[in-house]
Amino acid sequence: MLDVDFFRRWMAAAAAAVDREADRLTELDSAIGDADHGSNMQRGFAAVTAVLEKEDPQTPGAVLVLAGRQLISTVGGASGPLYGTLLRRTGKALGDAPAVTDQQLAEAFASGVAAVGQLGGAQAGDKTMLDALLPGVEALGTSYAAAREAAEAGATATVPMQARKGRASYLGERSIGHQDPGATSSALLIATLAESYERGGGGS
Amino acid sequence: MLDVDFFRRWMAAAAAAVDREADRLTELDSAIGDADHGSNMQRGFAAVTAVLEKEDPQTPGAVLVLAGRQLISTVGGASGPLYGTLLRRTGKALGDAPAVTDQQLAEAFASGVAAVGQLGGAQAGDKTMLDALLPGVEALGTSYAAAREAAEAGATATVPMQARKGRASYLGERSIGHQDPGATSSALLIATLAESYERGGGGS
Amino acid sequence: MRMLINVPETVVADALRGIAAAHPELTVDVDNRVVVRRDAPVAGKVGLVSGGGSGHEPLHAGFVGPGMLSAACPGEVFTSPVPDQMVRAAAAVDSGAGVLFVVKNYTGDVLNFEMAAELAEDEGVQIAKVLVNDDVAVTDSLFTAGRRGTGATLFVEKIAGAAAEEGAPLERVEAIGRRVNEASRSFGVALSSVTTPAKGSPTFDLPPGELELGIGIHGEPGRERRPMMTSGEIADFAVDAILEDLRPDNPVLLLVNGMGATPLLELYGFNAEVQRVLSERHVVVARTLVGNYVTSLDMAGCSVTLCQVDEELLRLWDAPVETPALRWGR
Amino acid sequence: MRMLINVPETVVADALRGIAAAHPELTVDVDNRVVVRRDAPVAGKVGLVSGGGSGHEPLHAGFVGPGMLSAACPGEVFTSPVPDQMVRAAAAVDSGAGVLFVVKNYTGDVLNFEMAAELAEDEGVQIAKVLVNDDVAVTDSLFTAGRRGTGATLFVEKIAGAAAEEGAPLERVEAIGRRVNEASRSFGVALSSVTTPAKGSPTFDLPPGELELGIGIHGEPGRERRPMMTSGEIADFAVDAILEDLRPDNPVLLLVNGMGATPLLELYGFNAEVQRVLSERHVVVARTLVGNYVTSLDMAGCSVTLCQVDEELLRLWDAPVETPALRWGR
Ligand SMILES: Nc1ncnc2c1ncn2[C@@H]1O[C@H](COP(=O)(O)OP(=O)(O)O)[C@@H](O)[C@H]1O
Ligand SMILES: Nc1ncnc2c1ncn2[C@@H]1O[C@H](COP(=O)(O)OP(=O)(O)O)[C@@H](O)[C@H]1O
Ligand SMILES: [Mg+2]
Ligand SMILES: [Mg+2]
Ligand SMILES: [Mg+2]
Ligand SMILES: [Mg+2]
Repeated sequence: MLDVDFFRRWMAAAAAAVDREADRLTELDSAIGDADHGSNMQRGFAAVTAVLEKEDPQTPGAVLVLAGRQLISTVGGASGPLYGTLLRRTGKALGDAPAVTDQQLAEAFASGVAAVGQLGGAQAGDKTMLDALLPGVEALGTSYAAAREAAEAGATATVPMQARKGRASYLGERSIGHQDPGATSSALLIATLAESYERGGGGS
Repeated sequence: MLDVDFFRRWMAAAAAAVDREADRLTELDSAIGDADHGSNMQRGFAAVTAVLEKEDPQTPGAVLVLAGRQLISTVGGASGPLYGTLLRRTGKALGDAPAVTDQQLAEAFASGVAAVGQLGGAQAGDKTMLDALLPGVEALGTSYAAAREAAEAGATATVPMQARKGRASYLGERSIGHQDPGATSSALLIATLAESYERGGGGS
Repeated sequence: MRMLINVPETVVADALRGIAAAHPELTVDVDNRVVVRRDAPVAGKVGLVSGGGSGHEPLHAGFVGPGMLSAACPGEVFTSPVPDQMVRAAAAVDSGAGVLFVVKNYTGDVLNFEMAAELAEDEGVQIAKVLVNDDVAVTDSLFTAGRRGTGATLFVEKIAGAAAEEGAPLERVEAIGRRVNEASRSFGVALSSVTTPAKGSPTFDLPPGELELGIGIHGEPGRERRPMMTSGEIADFAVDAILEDLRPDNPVLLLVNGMGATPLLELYGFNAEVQRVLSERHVVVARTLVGNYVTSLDMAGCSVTLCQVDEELLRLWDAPVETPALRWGR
Repeated sequence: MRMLINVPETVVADALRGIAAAHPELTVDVDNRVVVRRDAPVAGKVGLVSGGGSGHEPLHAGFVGPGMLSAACPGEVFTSPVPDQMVRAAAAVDSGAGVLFVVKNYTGDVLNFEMAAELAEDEGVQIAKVLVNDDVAVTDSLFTAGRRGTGATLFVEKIAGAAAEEGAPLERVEAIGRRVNEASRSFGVALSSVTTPAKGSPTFDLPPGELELGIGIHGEPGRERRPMMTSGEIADFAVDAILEDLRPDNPVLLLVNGMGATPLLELYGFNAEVQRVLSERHVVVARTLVGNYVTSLDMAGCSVTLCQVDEELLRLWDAPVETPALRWGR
């Protein structure tokens, strides 16, 4: 079972990963966007860390709902509402259980990803975060490691795509040949989920 | 005797020299001024060429008065009124004689240089055009070649000076080590005078 | 980095403190990042709220005041604001007559304003929205995020603001805002890249002697790169790009806008060329505005915006306005 | 070269055509380079004429209009205008009440305006002059050309312009202009060099990570080069340099001026720091103006100008003004 500590560790690992990779994310966003994805994610996850510390939520669902709300309130841009919705909807789907199964998380995460699709109107192949999230959540039914690999492969697969959503779509064909920053951060988010699982298991 | 053609040739030679050296004059003005001395002189002497063509003055004095008035009306900056006054006053001193002696020119030019000193309030050693004009006009009593050499030496001698007049004076000690653009163009003006003399003599 | 800043993290907050000090006629909530005209809410008047990433100043905070915006919500540099800001702004300016959100068409702005609208309506504020999407450099199709909002934002905010000031009800202010947007088109050109404080180096690499055609206002690269063109050639290109999409029968408002680092001297010279092209194309210019209004930090470049106007829109354009950046009439 | 121009030779003429197109309220003589308010000469009113090298826009043409300048004479880029321009301007604005020349203290401007004054007086126009010399970075001694005229020009033109608009006679307008100049001091900082169209490459070489302290507005290098400073440190340095020379007991007008390429976002942030320093030094700020007003083409950087005011000067500052770049009151 995955308890509240597991979800805190995940968020902490995500914050650390985003910190570490911020420059790379911004660099990717320079090529086909506006050079802020790294600092957006950094600002958001720093705020998540702070609010989790301060409000000390007691269930997996509460952790993710709070984290999502905080992203919405601090990130802005396209990624703020989208990542905020991802975590909030995932958290809502987890309800108020004190601990959840791998299977429950996989299902809840799937509903979070679906909400991202609905909110942003993007589909697989549009060169967005969904290109990492969709394969990632699909493989989550198999294993965390498989999810990580699938998400990473999904992010890499955005390189040859022409963007059809978000800022990169303004570039038309010039968006081809660059990896999507949001897909890259989504792969990070799923990698830190796998990492949290491998490092400490479900915590119980 | 120096006839009206001599003065036309001088002005044409000055215009050509200024054209040729414009970039260098501007470069010098970049170091201790505002990077416009070359284009100022170029614009002014192009206008002088045009107005002499158009109005066709018939005496040495009239050529220089017209050239000076034209510099005043087209150059602007510090160099416009100063060079304009130099030529205008020199021309006025020549009166309306159809041709003048070397001696008369030397005296008239001396009164033009004096007028520059009066108008701008600068003295020898202030790192201005006067540092080429004063030794140049002094040596004009001896020969045109001597005047050219003295003016050139005077321009070179401005390098170690600290400017006390004009824009370069704002730099304080940072003006030291650069040759004054106005002294450089004054040396050019005197060199073209010598050149006109050597090439064609007084024309009669 | 050639920036006049303390640290990148406080750039927006520092600017808001500076706006507060310079403009006593505005109420500036630095912590919550909301700039409100001091006399808000004005009884019976529809509120106008806009906002977007910072780095486009004077847009939007410089357009807050009588005759234009009621409030502005500045986000981080080039990052749309968060919903909390718009909710707070809406609450501050609503007199009961409702609030119009003016939203530039970027995924981030659209999503954040949408969330804000839901939350504000939950709090009992009636919300309408106008989406600004005037940039002809972007194909408006299902396969893009749609045209970007750029220079027309100024026209929408000014003209809808004048309608609100006159006491028009929410649906009318919204309809006028829509009409202005539909009648407006823009095209932008970059002569240099842009450097954000957070990144500290240019977003894209533009060697001197080349330019980007069809840029946005966030340092996104344009659609095409070309060898440097003259001011006249750029005017031809930009105006023709606009006229392909908008063929005005009526007179137009013309905005010749600087991206931030282009000297006003050059901008006025460019205006002369734009006017030449428009007159060659038989487009009548009713009013011209030249200056740095919808900027992109330290980018050198310019944009052209046309807005076709009828008598009503022209009257509302001419109506008095009293903001830090636009001010006329009596 | 990242310039929005046709060819360097026509930059000023092109800009004048653009000004003419954008501002029907001005009469622009492109060939003779004179910009005059349309209703000049105004019966009984003293005329105000200024001018100087181009590249400082909106100074001076952007300050022509009711309550400020009667006419402006733009020279070539960074080159003072020629006497013919000022003579023509004086003739166009003189109603018989005389004309005040507002002259920035540069050798070129001083000499050309002096010649113009003589010629205009020959033509029967009574001329008075105010010399603006506010830049504390330059030692004002017999061994320099004296302090440069920079930001205070705006204060002199606005306040003397208001006095003229009220109908004050020439001697009074002149005296008020002098008082404003004497009560004003400026200090400027460059974060980048400047590129003139004619030269096409930077006037001086300023590597990123360094700044020039005590610069003028023509790309003259400053008095000192230092490693990059924060906005707060620059504010401390600039304000203290001014206060060494001017210790205001009265409230001040504050101009936080951009050199042209510094984003307004940064300029407002800098204003916050300037206000902090002033309040630490117990200087009371009566009015603040933030923006690009006295610029140096594409230079990044800023300047600070303080003008100590009594009640009369403050009233004249607040008086209505209606020009392209400054506009308020009713
Ligand atoms: N409509 C959308 N649906 C899903 N993801 C999107 C959409 N639009 C943009 N994104 C994602 O957001 C990322 C950009 O995020 P960010 O740079 O933080 O925001 P912004 O584009 O507002 O600057 C893109 O790389 C892309 O993955
Ligand atoms: N007061 C003065 N007296 C004599 N010459 C001067 C004076 N001030 C400046 N100059 C000369 O003028 C030159 C600069 O001319 P220019 O660059 O054309 O004008 P500006 O300084 O107005 O840009 C200087 O190099 C100097 O020789
Ligand atoms: Mg981005
Ligand atoms: Mg010069
Ligand atoms: Mg962004
Ligand atoms: Mg000059």
